[in-house]
Amino acid sequence: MLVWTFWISFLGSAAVALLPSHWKSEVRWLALLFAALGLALGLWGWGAYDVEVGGYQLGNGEGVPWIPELGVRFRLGADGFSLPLVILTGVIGVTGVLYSWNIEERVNQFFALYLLLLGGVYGVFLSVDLFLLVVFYEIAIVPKYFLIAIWGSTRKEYGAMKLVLYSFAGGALVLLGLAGIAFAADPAARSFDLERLAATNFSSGFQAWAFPAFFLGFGILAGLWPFHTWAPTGHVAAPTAASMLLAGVVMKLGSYGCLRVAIGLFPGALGATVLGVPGFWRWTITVLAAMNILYGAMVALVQRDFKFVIGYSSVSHMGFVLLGLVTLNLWGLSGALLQMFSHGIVAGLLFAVVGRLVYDRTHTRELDELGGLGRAAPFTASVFIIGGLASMGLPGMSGFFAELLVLIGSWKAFAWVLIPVGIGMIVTVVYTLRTIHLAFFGAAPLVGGDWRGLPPITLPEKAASCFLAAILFLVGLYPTVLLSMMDRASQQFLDRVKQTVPVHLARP
Amino acid sequence: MNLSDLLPLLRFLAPEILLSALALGALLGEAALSRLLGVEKRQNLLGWLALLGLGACLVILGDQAARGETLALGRGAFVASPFNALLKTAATLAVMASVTMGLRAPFVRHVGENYALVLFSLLGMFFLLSAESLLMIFVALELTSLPLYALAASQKGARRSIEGGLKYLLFGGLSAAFLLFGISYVYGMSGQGSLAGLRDWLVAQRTAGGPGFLFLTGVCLMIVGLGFKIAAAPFHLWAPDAYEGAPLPAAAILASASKLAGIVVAARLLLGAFLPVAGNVLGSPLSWHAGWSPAVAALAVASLTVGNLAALAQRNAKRFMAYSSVAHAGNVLVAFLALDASGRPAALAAPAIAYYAVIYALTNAGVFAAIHALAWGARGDDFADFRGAARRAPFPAFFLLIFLLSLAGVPPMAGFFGKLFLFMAALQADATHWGLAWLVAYALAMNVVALGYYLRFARVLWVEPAEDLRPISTPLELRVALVALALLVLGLGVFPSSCLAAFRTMGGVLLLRG
Amino acid sequence: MEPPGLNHWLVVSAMLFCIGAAGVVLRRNLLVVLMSLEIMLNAANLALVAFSRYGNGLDGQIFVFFVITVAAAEVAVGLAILVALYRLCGTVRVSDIATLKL
Amino acid sequence: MEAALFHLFSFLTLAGALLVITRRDPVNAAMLLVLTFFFMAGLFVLAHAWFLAAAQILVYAGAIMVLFLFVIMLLDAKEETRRCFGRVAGVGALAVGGALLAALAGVIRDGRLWRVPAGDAEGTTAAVGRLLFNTYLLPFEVASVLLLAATVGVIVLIRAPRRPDDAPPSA
Repeated sequence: MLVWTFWISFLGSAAVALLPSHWKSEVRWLALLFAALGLALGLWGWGAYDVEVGGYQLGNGEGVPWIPELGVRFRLGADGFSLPLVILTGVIGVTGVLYSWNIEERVNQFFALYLLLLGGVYGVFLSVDLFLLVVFYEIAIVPKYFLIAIWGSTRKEYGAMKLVLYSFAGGALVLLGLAGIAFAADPAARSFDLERLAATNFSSGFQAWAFPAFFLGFGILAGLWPFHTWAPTGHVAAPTAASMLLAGVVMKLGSYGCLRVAIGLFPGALGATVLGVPGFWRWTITVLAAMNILYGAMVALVQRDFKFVIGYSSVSHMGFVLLGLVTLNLWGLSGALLQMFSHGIVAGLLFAVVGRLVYDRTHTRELDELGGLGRAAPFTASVFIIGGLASMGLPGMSGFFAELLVLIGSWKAFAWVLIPVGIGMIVTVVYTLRTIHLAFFGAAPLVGGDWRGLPPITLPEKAASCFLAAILFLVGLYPTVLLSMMDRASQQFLDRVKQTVPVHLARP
Repeated sequence: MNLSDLLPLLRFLAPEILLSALALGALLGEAALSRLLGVEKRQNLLGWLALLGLGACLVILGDQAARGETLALGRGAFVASPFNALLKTAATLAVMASVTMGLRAPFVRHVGENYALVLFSLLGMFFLLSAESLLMIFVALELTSLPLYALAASQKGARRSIEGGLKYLLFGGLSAAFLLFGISYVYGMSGQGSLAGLRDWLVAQRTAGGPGFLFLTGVCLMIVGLGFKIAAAPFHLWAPDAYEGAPLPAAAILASASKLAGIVVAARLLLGAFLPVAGNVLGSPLSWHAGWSPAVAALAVASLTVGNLAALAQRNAKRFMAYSSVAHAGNVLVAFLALDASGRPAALAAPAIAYYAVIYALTNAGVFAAIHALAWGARGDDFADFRGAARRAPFPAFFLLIFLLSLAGVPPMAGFFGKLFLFMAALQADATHWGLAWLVAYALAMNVVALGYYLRFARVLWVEPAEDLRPISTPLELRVALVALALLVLGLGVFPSSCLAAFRTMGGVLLLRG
Repeated sequence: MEPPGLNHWLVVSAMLFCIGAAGVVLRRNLLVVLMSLEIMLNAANLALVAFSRYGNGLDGQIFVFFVITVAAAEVAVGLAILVALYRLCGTVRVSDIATLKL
Repeated sequence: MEAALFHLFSFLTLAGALLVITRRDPVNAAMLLVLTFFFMAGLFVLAHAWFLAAAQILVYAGAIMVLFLFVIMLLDAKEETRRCFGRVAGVGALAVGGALLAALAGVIRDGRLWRVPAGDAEGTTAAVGRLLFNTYLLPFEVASVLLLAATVGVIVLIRAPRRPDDAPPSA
């Protein structure tokens, strides 16, 4: 039943597109309905998933043959890695619709593309066949372009094109790897089934070039430094709901692909000797992830545009995810997974505040011009502060456990990296406080600083904000709600990986 | 030979006979009706009759494909096979789209003659798709091209049409001369006129000291000629002007069915007849082997580069499509190189080429049909004339988007699978050493650029504001054509194996039979 | 003088082909360009006839027969386009035709 | 005798072709073209291609040359101004053509070709006809369609509009 999530989204996309464009409220309600159905199915899946058994569940079993010539099967399912992300997609999907309630122009097209993107994302998370996964990944690219280019702001066409070309370039690398996989194994047993591929022992020569192709291909979408530059410009240019989806979910497509495909299929490459350095790729990725954290935070510190602060903070937070992935221990891996979920919610909330609650009302995002917004818009300020605290990793919020686990994991794996990461975390605190101060509590600017006449926060916006904030607290106070299945999946993953990776890399 | 011997022959030649009859019927109909009916009426009547006839052709071809019988006539001069029937079906569909576009084209003066030319050209393609002898390839290629020269120049009031047609004719003639000169060497040195005979002769020459330099020179000259035909860089110079000048229905044939036939003939010659002298381009240039492969690799790289980069700078929709067509020639040539070190083609190569040629023809027919529908209410066919067209005519603009995304290689449209299969074939060729990874990586990189310019066109339609908000009405028959083509492009994409499996089972993949 | 060998014929044919190609590339007058195309086709004819003479049988000559047909048809269409062009623009020179300037 | 005639006709053919592409006046060029093809017909005779020699003269002198001259008269084509050969394209084309020619000449001096004996194929009308209407019947039919298609193409391109209301829009 879980597999209906993306069918429902695609169906909703078609249904919304066919409604006349002047039936605005019908379009909105219909879009909300389809998004909510997706979330409901995700939550149902969370309840129905048997954590003890683990592995892929709730799918269509062994699937059906799709392109038999190439051994491609239409096989779907979810496990402890993907199920939290499906739920995340549902949450962001619903709240994104709520925050887009004010879209007036070409409403039906907006929600059609929105649901199309949502469906593609669901499809990626639910695919158990690599070919299928890549197809969904590519489907999810083009709607982003139009969402940003039509309804965006601030250099929207540049941002949209940059984002799409980066995604497509990543996709091209993935396709190269995909075409390689087809012929790397025994032709008689040709298959793209992720389970079967994971059990295949690829030759070290093949792993040596397939791993970087896949990791880089997906890593571009995850905002891996120095290929992250699409992220801030794209997020800033996008309309609110699209920023939420992009930062909240689409970047997770990348990290999910890195985990599921690059590391999942070619764990041996992490420990392989390249250019005379043992464990070359693991070192490289660790360094790049640390750069993500540090560089993203530093750049966020000096931004003047409110939305760019959040954009770079996303880059910084994705560093934790990538860092956690390559620790190859239970703490790091679970932490990375929890961080994916947590950052999805946090980024969604922050972009919603900046894009919808602030920019759409004040028509400026310059921090210098915003000061003093806190008194005029207390709800906005409190929501942002909640999101900001979660982003800093304050105990009691979802980010705390996630980053803590990643830190423990990296301490076990490579302690030295904690130095730049620690600096990055301190800078995170500084830029978050700076932003809160400048935007909400600073002295009112001399020009146009009177925010008293702002339009009030509407009900859909309040509902969505409270929903997201509640999830932050829920996961922060009771992380087991997700961690149990994440731990189980990570444990199974590590048990398998340990057989192919040198022991010293994969300590329990 | 008496009559009862001829009847089975007629069954295999039925599509060709029907087409000739249709063409003659169009000419006679024009002669009979020209005094009775006005231009528009004749255009409609004869056009619908032509469509009806082409529909009947589709039925016959479907029957041929289903029966699964094969016939070879006159030393490979004509080979009817289920595989060829499928290729002819695709060409017929593309030409039907063009005829549908032409039903209301305002500049047509000689209605019956115009339709007759279209049908003659399709007849040439039929023979071309069935030809497995050098002579028949040459004659059928000319029968395909000559009517297209005339059609491209047929908008006599427009200077760019005549100039485009002239350029097409001059380059086409040059292409024919190169092809023929190459053929004369190839035929002269081997004494073989049929493709199968050539292949066997070449295999025999392996132990007898090789085919000789003159033969290889002939092969290279033929590649030049074929390069002109499929508009591979650097022999693509005619394409932008011919596409831009030609009336949209004629340009649609140039870009779809004619290209399909060219690709198939090139595949038959290179991967069929000349396979034993392929050489290879595996790994670094130092390890390459002489043969036609390095030459084709140069064409592929040049086409990918020139086509994709030049398309970025275009401002006219038809010129843009011409460069896109150059780029796609580069894509398809990648699979021509899918040969392993011993010169055996990858199992996926021929099905991938055929699949790509078919879906490319259908997609391009769709693109031109959609542009035609949009150009209906626009001043011209520059990008600027299509600004905000999605608001004026959402129906064709939506389908244009679908077709453009298919060309860009976005799933679930067939273009994605077409490109993927081509590149997979190239990697399959030397799967242990990844000898063609360099070419595939380059092609993939260029396809990232391609998405950029297809989206640029889509942006003009969907993102930019419209200056003129009057809606453009799209005639019903054009809507039907767009929907049908889009369903094919989507259907062949979502179920690629239907087509792929058909190509695979229909006869050991490549292509020679006689 | 010893009788000519196959290579004599082929040299003549190749030179003819090159002359024709040079004409196509270098001449401005479109009529002459068309004539040069004819020369190129006839170069191939000469090679085919020569091969036919030197052991390949009559099939080469059949080929030439078809080439002559095709060449005639091509010239007819080419000249027709030239006439149409002349009617519209009053010129048959490459330099006056925008799209033919490479 | 045969050798002398071969060299004579070859020389005349090549000279004629060279003159065709260098004459400024298209009328001269057309006449020279016919002459070239006449000499080529002579070569065909030397190659025992009797039928083709006749066809060459009939088609080229009888049809194509008349067509050319007719069009030249119709168009009132003037002499063209001398082209400056300094253009990059021209030089490039000459270089490529020269290289092609040199390569071919080098190859054709290849001894293997010297030793090919002359065959006994006699291109009489009867022999060519028999082949044409048996083995090559289908291409022959296709060629007939080709001629028809060319005729129709020419009609579409140059026939004037039939009625005033059919007149093409001015460009």
